[in-house]
Amino acid sequence: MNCADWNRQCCVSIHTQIKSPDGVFAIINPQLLLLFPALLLLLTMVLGLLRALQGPSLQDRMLSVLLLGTGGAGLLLLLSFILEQPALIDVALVLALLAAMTAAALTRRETDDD
Amino acid sequence: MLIIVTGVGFFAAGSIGLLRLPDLHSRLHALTKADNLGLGLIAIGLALLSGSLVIAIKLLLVWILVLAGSAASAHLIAQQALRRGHD
Amino acid sequence: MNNLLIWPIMLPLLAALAAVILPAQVNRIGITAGLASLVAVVLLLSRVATEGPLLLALGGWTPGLGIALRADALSVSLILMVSLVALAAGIYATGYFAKQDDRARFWPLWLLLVSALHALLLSADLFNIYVTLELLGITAVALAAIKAERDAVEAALRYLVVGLLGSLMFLAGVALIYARYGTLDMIALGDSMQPEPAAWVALALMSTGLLIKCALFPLHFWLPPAHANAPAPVSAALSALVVKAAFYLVARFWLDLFDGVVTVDAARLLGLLGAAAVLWGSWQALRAQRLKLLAAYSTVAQLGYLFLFLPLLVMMPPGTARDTAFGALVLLAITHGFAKSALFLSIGVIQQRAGHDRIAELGGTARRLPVTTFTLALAGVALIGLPPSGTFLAKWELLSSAFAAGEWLWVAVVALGSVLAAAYTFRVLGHAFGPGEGVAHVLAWRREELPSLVLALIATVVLGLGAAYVWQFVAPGAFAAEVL
Amino acid sequence: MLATDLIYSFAGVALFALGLRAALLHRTLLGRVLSINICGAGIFLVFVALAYRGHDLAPDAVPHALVLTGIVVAVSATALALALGRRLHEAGDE
Amino acid sequence: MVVHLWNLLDLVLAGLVVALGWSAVASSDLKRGVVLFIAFGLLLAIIWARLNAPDLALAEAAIGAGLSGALLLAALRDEPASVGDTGFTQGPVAWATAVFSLVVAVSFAWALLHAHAAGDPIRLADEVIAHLEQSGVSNPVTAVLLNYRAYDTLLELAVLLAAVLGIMAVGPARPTYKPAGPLFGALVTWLVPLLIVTGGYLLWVGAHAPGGAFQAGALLAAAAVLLRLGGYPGAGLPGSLVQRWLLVSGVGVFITVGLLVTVEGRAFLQYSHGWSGMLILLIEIAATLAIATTLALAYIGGRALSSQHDRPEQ
Repeated sequence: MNCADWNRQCCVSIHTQIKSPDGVFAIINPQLLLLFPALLLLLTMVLGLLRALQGPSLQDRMLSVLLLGTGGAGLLLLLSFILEQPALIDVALVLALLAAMTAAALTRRETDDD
Repeated sequence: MLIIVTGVGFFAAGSIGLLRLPDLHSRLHALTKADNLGLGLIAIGLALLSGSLVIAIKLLLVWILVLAGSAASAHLIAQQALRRGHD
Repeated sequence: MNNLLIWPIMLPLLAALAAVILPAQVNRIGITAGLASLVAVVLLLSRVATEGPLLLALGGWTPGLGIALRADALSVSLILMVSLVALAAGIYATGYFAKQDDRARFWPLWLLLVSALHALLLSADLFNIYVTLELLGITAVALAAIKAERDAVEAALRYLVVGLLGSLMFLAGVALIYARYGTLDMIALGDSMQPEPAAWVALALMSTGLLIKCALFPLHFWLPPAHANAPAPVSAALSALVVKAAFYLVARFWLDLFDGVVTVDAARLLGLLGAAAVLWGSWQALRAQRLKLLAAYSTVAQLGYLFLFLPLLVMMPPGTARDTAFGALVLLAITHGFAKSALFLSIGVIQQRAGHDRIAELGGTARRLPVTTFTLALAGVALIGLPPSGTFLAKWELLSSAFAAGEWLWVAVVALGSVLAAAYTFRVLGHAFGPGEGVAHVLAWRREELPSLVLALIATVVLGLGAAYVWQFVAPGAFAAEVL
Repeated sequence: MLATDLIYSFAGVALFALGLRAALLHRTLLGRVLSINICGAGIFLVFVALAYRGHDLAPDAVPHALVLTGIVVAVSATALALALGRRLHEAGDE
Repeated sequence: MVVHLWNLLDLVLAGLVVALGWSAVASSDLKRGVVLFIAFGLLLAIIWARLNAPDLALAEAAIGAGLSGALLLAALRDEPASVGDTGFTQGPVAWATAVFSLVVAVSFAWALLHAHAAGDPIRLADEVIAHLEQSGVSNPVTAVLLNYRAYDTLLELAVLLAAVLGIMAVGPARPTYKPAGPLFGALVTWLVPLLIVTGGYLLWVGAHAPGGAFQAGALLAAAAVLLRLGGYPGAGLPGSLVQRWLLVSGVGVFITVGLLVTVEGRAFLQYSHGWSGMLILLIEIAATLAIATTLALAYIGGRALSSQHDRPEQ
């Protein structure tokens, strides 16, 4: 697997970034710093989901699912760094591709509609 | 790091907009702009962190896809809302 | 190398693929595959008879990491029943589906169903059993709905939803087993399973899922409409084989895999449900207005008998008495398979000739369709449990075991159930021998009547006279150390 | 500190049970199909939680493979159920 | 502190997934249910990613959130418009099921806790890794799916085949869609090739990184669904004869490979040394095509284009 290489690369770059101010963070795995934004992102997604629960219209709900898709892609990107799993970028890619398809499936009209 | 946090901030703005704005069209507007900007910033931040060209290109690809996808989706949703007489 | 074990699974599966590609040849493909897999099953049976249980580690990996197939006397005798019934029902189907289009839809799914049944009976891996259950469920539902008529589709949908819930409960049990024991291989699990929460709850979940699938009272509600509205050959397979596959798993788990985990009280609960099923199913069969519905309710009742065996077998200490009782259970299951498929196929003949299957309007059938009426009577003999059918011997054994154990309730239920079965059988025959113009065309003999007649003869005569061979094959070593 | 696998296992159990209940209560086909899918997802979650072995150890790949199989089976069953449902509505309209 | 952060993240994710699952099925408003179900699938993909299961995250994103979502959205049109309060069984039955599922949940959780307390059994994780070299691929999940437990996968492909045969047997296809407008047309023209390329990429990397036949097949199917949504009734699928060959190709190639190796005196599906990687790739290519065709036909939902030249009448 190419995971290890990739991991080394990104570790090095993060280390150089973070260590410079005071070195406190070097005690913990530096990638884990990204957990803060990840958690924040997740919380904002929860907020967005409230709209999906509330509605009122189907479009509103769909919109919030769209947000979940975009936010989810962002979260996956962050997780791919935190967990050192480059494949999660592919997941974000697939998510992005299929979000568009879902939106289309929702809105297209069949030939015998109205 | 800072870029990423800013990106998340945009997401937060988008979500709050989704919750608080009065009608569908302004929600559409708020959401697509803010979130895509947020995702872009996260992608850029991570691309800088990764220090790898391949990864950076992939990240940007994800962003562009989401951008195009959500623009189209938002348009479709708006169109359908208009068709159904939703305001 | 025991690669022989894969042939009963792969032959129908390959034939299903061929049937998808060559829709014009489906009848030929289907019958050839049926014969070929019957040959494979007979070969397998003879090897199991001489060498004892066979094991095949698929992919050459040690079971656990890989999946193993296993054939023992119990599974092989059930597989033989499946192949024979499927072949007979398949031959019947070549005439039943008149339109080429219908045949092209029927055969691939039918062959997949046969393959799934064989795969289920041969599997020795819990998750793999889940996959075969789903394959079986989906093909059964698709076949039940194949006529695309409203009632059939509605019944098939309920069948699908209920079946999926059953599979999921089964899968939940599998997850628990993996959580506790770290393997899905039934041979290894047989050794490591202990009476503890994970095993108890897993058994409860898996059994509940399987009880739904074998339509044990009160979870039987989905069965009568699904079985009664399907095309005749499909009804035969659903009633004779598909529910039997789920029962096979219950028996395998309660008597074998979870041997040290089950308690007599839990088994008695299953026995009580079985007793309720015997009475309720027979009563409903007696009240049914349509022949197919009668046959479907009779399936509910007959499955109940099988469950009566469980508490007795769990209670009995290992030994000859228990082996004999186990042999009786297998004999009963197999006889019912032949008798019920014969019943459904002959109902199919009547339905196609008369255009309906209303019991009250069957008058004249005996004169117009003597062979089919004879078949109905033979199937009835086996369902009631009159000699010389296999059922007679099996019930006799059930009664003597119940006497020996002092379980009077079971004795009463068996007696009452047999009386009710006699009542519903004679009710049908009474109408069939009565006067009337129920069947439009006068027919002396039709090729389509043959498969059901053969099946009924197997149930009443062959299994009755040859019961000793079944016992000899199944009973010894049924609970010896080498089983799982 | 809570064990990660337990958190997700219990979430899976909760989903399984609530999906089961909803599948029994829903009267519409689509409602039942949704419920069954949620019920199944609960079991998948239990499996994947079992496979998780912390940050440092590679997870157990067997449950992952089982769940992948399960997902495909679930989508097959869903598609069949929806096709039958459509057929039923058409037949009902006639 | 880091541990607590993880815990927080886990609790939020787990709580959220349960809440979403609950709300997706709690009301008889089916539109709401379907949309929430799609959100549920998305969240599940994130959870799989969090639990170090990227293969599943890919599959969930493609199938769970994507194709199932599209199927359910299409089915929404078939349901009667308003269900109201009649969508749920109520009264004592409702209480009984509530009690039943509570009992199930509590005992299930209790047994899991016991299993957890009994310590980790020696599961198969290490054995999977130990034999990875012999398996012919370096992605452990692919090794399980196409080598150790290949037989499961073979039967699973048969399940897909059975489902699509059932779908095609019960009725005609869904109505087609209106031709795409300019914007949607543009979306289709750039998204379809991208889906196909990504599908091919996932198939290829599946041997050594997350991905594989299922994810690839699902993406190709998504491309077909998109084409159909864009007003192409054939969804880009080939003619009915080729379709049939594609449908059976997955199971067919699988069995052929499995049987061919037995000629050398091996067990069914025991790949020859040194050939495993090749054979697995071969099976995966066939499986991808079969899965894509199956899922696309499942979306079309019946005997589609085939009606003209599909009936070899007597």
